[in-house]
Amino acid sequence: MSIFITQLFNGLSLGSIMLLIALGLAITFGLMNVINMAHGELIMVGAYTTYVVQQIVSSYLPQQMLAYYFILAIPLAFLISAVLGIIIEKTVIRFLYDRPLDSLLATWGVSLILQQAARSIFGAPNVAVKTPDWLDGGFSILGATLPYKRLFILALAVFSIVGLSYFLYKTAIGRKMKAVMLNREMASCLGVSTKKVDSYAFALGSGFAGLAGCALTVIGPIGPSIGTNYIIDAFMIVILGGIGKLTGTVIGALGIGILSTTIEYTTSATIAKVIVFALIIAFLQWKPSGLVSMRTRSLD
Amino acid sequence: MKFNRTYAIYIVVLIGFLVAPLFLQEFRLGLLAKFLCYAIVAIGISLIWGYTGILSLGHGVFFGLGAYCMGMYLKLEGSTTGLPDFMEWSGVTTLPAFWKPFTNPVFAIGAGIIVPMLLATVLGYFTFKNRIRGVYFSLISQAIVVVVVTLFIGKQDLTGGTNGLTSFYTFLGMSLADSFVQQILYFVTVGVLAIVFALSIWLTKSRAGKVLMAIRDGENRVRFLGFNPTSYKVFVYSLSAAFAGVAGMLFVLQVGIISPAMMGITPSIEMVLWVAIGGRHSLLGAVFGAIFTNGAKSLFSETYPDIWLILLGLLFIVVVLFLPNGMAGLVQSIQNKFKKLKSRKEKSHEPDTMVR
Amino acid sequence: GCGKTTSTEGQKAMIDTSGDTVKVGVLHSLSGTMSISEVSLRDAELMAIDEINASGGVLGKKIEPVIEDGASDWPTFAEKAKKLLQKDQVATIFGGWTSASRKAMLPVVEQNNGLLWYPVQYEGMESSPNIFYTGATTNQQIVPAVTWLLENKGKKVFLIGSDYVFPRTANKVIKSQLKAEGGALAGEEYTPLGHTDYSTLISKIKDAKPDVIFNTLNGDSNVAFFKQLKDVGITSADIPVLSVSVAEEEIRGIGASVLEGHYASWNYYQTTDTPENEEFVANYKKKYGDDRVTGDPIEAAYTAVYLWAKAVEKAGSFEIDKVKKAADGIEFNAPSGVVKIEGANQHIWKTARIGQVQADGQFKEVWKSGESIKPDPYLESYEWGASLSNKK
Amino acid sequence: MSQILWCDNVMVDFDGFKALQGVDLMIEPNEVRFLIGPNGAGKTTILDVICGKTKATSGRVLFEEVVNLGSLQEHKIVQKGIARKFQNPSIFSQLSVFENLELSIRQKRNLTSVLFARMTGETKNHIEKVLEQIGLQDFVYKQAGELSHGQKQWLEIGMQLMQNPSLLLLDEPIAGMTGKEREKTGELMHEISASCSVLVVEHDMDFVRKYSKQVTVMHEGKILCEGNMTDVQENEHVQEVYLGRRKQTC
Amino acid sequence: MLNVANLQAGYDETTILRDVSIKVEKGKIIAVLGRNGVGKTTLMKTLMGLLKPSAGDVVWRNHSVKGLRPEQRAKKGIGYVPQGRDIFSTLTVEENLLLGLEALQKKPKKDVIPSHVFELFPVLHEMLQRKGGDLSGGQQQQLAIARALVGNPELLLLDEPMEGIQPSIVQLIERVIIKIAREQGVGIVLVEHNVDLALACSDFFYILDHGRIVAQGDSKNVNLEAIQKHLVV
Ligand SMILES: Nc1ncnc2c1ncn2[C@@H]1O[C@H](COP(=O)(O)OP(=O)(O)OP(=O)(O)O)[C@@H](O)[C@H]1O
Ligand SMILES: Nc1ncnc2c1ncn2[C@@H]1O[C@H](COP(=O)(O)OP(=O)(O)OP(=O)(O)O)[C@@H](O)[C@H]1O
Ligand SMILES: [Mg+2]
Ligand SMILES: [Mg+2]
Repeated sequence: MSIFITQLFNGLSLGSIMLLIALGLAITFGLMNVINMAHGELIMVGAYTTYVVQQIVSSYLPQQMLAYYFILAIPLAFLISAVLGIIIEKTVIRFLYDRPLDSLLATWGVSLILQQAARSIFGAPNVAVKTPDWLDGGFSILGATLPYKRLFILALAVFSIVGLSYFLYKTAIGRKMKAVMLNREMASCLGVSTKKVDSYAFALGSGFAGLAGCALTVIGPIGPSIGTNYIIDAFMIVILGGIGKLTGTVIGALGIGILSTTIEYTTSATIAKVIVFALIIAFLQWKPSGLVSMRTRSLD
Repeated sequence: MKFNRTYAIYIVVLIGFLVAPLFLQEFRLGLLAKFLCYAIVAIGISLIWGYTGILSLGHGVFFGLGAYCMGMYLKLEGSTTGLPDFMEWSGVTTLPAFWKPFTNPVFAIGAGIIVPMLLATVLGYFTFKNRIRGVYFSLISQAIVVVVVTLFIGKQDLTGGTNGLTSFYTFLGMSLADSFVQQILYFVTVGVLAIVFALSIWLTKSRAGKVLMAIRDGENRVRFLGFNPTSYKVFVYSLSAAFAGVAGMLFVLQVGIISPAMMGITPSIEMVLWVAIGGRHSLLGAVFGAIFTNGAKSLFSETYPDIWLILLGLLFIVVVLFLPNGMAGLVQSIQNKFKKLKSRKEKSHEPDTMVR
Repeated sequence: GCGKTTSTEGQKAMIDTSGDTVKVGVLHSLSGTMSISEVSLRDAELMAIDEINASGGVLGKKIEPVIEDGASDWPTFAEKAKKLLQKDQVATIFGGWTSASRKAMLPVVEQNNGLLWYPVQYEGMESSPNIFYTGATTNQQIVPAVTWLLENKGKKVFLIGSDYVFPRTANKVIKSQLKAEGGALAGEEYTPLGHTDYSTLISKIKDAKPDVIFNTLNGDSNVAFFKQLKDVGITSADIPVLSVSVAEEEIRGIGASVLEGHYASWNYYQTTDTPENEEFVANYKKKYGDDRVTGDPIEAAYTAVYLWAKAVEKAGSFEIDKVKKAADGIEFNAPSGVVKIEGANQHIWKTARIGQVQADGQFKEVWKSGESIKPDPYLESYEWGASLSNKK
Repeated sequence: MSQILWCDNVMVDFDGFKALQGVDLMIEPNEVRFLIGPNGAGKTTILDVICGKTKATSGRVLFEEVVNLGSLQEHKIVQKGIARKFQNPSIFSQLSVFENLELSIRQKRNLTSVLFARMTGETKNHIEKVLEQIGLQDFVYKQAGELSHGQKQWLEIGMQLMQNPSLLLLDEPIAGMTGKEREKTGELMHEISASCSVLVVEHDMDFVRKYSKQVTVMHEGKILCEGNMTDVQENEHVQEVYLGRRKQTC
Repeated sequence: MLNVANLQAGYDETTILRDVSIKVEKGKIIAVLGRNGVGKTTLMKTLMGLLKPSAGDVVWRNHSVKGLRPEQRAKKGIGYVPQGRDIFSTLTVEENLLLGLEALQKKPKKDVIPSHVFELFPVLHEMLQRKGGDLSGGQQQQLAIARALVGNPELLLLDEPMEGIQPSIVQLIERVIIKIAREQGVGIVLVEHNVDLALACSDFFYILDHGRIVAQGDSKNVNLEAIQKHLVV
């Protein structure tokens, strides 16, 4: 029984992590059609931001504050990554909206640069953040321990998804984003300032990447190349869910999470990875445009 | 007359490669040989991406499969006990069945072409039949990479795991260390490159080539002209996979190692970048893209081991941003400028004169 | 006819000794995932080179390091090794971390009859005539660790490792040793490189209820594993973990508080108590900053340079074959104590040490082998090892 | 007599919305049939069904009395000799006008035969001829994407001519064409109807009046009435839902 | 209020429009006629700011808008119905219309689609939740016009607005165009291939040929023969 609960929770937890990782991409890739290979590095930036915040707090502020640096880190991680996102958008992405596949190549270059930069600034070895005590431990039901950290990440994921979907589907600027991505010329003819919208959208996506990075510090490593650990999964989730569809992304993430933990429990991590990816490929053969698709009748 | 000129250029390039050994010291020649292998891959990618509009982020796999086929033969030829060394220390006592035929070089070489082609055909057939296009295809091909690489690493006792296959000493009895043998191999590579190139040129000039371009423009429209895009895409996709396989085989012979790392995401994406930098719409551009990019990579990393990645990244960004059609595109536009200056009557089809 | 031919076995490799300097190659991953660990090795080697140069160099020549980036990519290691030997014509190469990188360089150094000093503990089962192994082989690190565990921590051992060559081979050794020494295998699990979710693996461990965990994970995975192990409330008191790839540097990346109380098996710790070490640590921090730490591979890399220099001095020449001959039996007061080159297999004698992680991220030595252990890469001296070894 | 196309009670349902609710339509060989009706009546949809772009929810479409198009893939249908011009021009914008036409030649479309296809003198002439017909002689090597809207329309018509089909589906062919060109299109239609049947969707009444014999009116997914233009015009219902009061505006 | 002087524009290396000058007064309807490919759409795009003129000037309400981006011009009250509709295909009809509101200088506190467009085009009301791309050709055209109207522009650029629309609605649209011109004083530039229709509802006309204005005059009294020669090939 306990093991069942534990595994179910692990599945959900992994799912929520995947979701956080993929959310930003669901915007930059799903909405803007920018294949942002630097997404992983934006996650890394979020992680390092957390680390820096901790360093500063621990060295300049009284010790009792240290317990709460994380509260400070979350918004900062979002902010820093968002700003970096804007810079990337203004300098690189801006020229590539009509060439989505090229954006993949350019952002690949960006990711190389960011990685090396991190290496030069923080050194090649991993750095550690001391997670605040209030996140240590966990509560147990029926013999299963649910770590607070994972519960926290779960909560963060839920919070983000709710916020984001409101933003996208209920606000004018969400609508504007979608319009610009569909047909920027026409959008501008209607008085939508495409430049602004682009920057907003990309900043938003990058910000969520930063958020993910911050959350990941509590359970994972913080190093120059951590981005590479997450990027592929993130993309898989977005296309599995169906480009441009948040609901799909959510289902996809949770699905993959539970699936892989279950398979891993009965086989091994390696096998699990292989099977999950194979399943994704197979699934896309059957539903070429993902879980939640949006066809139209127009030719291509 | 224009044609003759382009062909003339091809010939000149070929001659250039043939005389290169006279000017390069052994180490550099080795590098060039390696780059030429990459160039073969690049041609294939230019075919599917530049001409047909299929962006594959998984060509590392085909390259790797070809390479492994050759590597397996070399391993068996080299081993005294009939077992590859890595099997011995991972406790395998008898040669696995699927390794056995690789004792035969002809089979190995054949497999090096067929295996990648087969995988591409199967994968392509389903994906294209189900009308999976654009980014979706690209990312699926990436998923394939993950699967294959993870398998190769995981099945260490059969594949050599992360180490991959290395320490080859002889090929068909010739010592691979011998610089003369290495030169022979170099010329073989140039030959293969030439053949692959010629084949591709012919394909793109044929009517089928135009169908491919039409598919790039509007796949569904092609359907309503009565063509079945699937068969064309599968064909060109597996053709480029075969190219990659051949390249892989030559690569192993000259570099002396193949490991899952060579099939991974990174190399696969880099392969695309070579083509992007060279000019995706030009086969010759692709060739030079591969050589240029890897040359730059080696040079940067030799001279600035600490920051070369930044330089490389910048190179990628700059080219993609400012040379959407790569180096070939640059050359093209310069030529056009010249034409403009040269004569104005040549341009009877220039839109400008149409609104006279 | 093309460039100078410098290849094929036996033939004397070209070493550029013209001028008053001699080039040596320093070939580690400065980028990519492995740079996490390898950058410090480069630092250590450069430090040793500087020290030697400061005291007059070798055979009166200053050592001039040629630094290359292996980029965590094995073919690149091969390419760069070739470049160092053929283009720069270095006297020797110091480099590598992963077995894969070593395996990639091996044929190159053998075919060009070059010299490679490989400074990291590894899975054994190898001894190339052109490589000196200054890290521990299995019988100097893993074997004593297992014995110690069985005697002090319990019989049920759970093996976890990253899915690549070192862990799998190491675990093969461990398993046959467990059989021989009356241990029990509670489980064996591998995770892909770069794997970062260990919740499920930890569930499996909980099910298996082992006495100890023998950990051969590497790099990032260690961070995730230990953090998540702690989260579900498994402490070193419940199930101690003994790692063979977690040194002081990795601890900084994981956080001492997470690792406190767990064990590692190395031949050297920053806290190892020798006069040489005090000086070594002091210099290292002086050179690279107070926040830096040393560790076993760092020490092995540092030692490698000195051993090579000594061998050259003894041989009175940079020529590979002479140096190799001369190397046999050379001793050196390394930070880890006296080390000696075993000419037969070109490994070195080392002292095995078990350390426990302290709150400050340093190790407390809890056990050490009496005298230094003779290197035995093929485990021929253990009757249970016979099945493993396959020496040609 | 033997009809070339027979739509038998075709229904199409777009998740809930019934775009076609039982359409029966018969086209005789060599006839030019006009299909008119309000926006959203289902004209384009029925064309989509015929050429396989949309699958009918029920009912069947028989071609030359034997072939059931419902079961065929798009490209097979085309190979049977059904060509279609879409409502808004869709051509290969990266290819030149010439290449666009070259690809449209009626030919064996399987890979091998196309791989080794040669540009014969006869096909060249054919292309020349069509270029004449569509008046794009001066744009032979222009990238199709750079043509104006109307020019694109023409090019697409040309591409259909190249295939010399036995059934030609035209969706608003003269949209965006000026007076003279409309006439040209109209005459062209009758010209080719010598060798094939044409099914035209059009909203321009003057044009319809001028060139139609048989007219079919659709409304809300059904056939409203059929007959020659004059009868149709008089039909109360048609006027109400489609033509509107025919009084002079402004 | 719109004043175009010696405009020259085109696509990168191709010049299409040469020395085009037109005037649009408040509440007047201007018809632009011409064969296919003579530059009508190019003119509209240039007026909207989608193409940068290489010479000449576009003056709107006594201010040159030459340097302004399309969104800025839209905010200044220029509305555009492009040839080929350009509906946001995956957005619902409602979202498409709401986007039309972006053009309004002062945002309404609550996004509401003015009901009068639905009186004009009842279909749209029935199909509010359908994806724009799924609409029929004519429905899309109606949507495009409605979308331009909700932003109640002071200058309306219509590029073949009747294309693919059923006769009854064509008549309707004619009336609407005239109405908004007369009652709300909106200036309208109408590109229309149907000469009779164009002349019927316009006050003044220009004829383009090969990118140049070759004829212009008052729509009410024209001799058709004179202009026909510019319109036939
Ligand atoms: N994929 C779809 N999903 C939902 N509704 C659709 C879809 N395709 C078409 N429709 C609806 O079906 C009806 C018929 O569309 P169709 O394009 O056939 O009309 P039409 O007769 O061509 O009109 P027009 O003359 O304006 O082109 C329209 O109301 C349209 O909204
Ligand atoms: N994107 C483009 N690039 C280059 N040339 C173009 C482009 N679009 C149009 N042209 C050329 O500009 C000329 C005018 O095009 P435009 O679309 O303005 O004609 P038009 O008057 O609108 O014709 P139609 O009545 O068919 O819409 C045409 O000859 C066309 O070939
Ligand atoms: Mg229609
Ligand atoms: Mg136009």
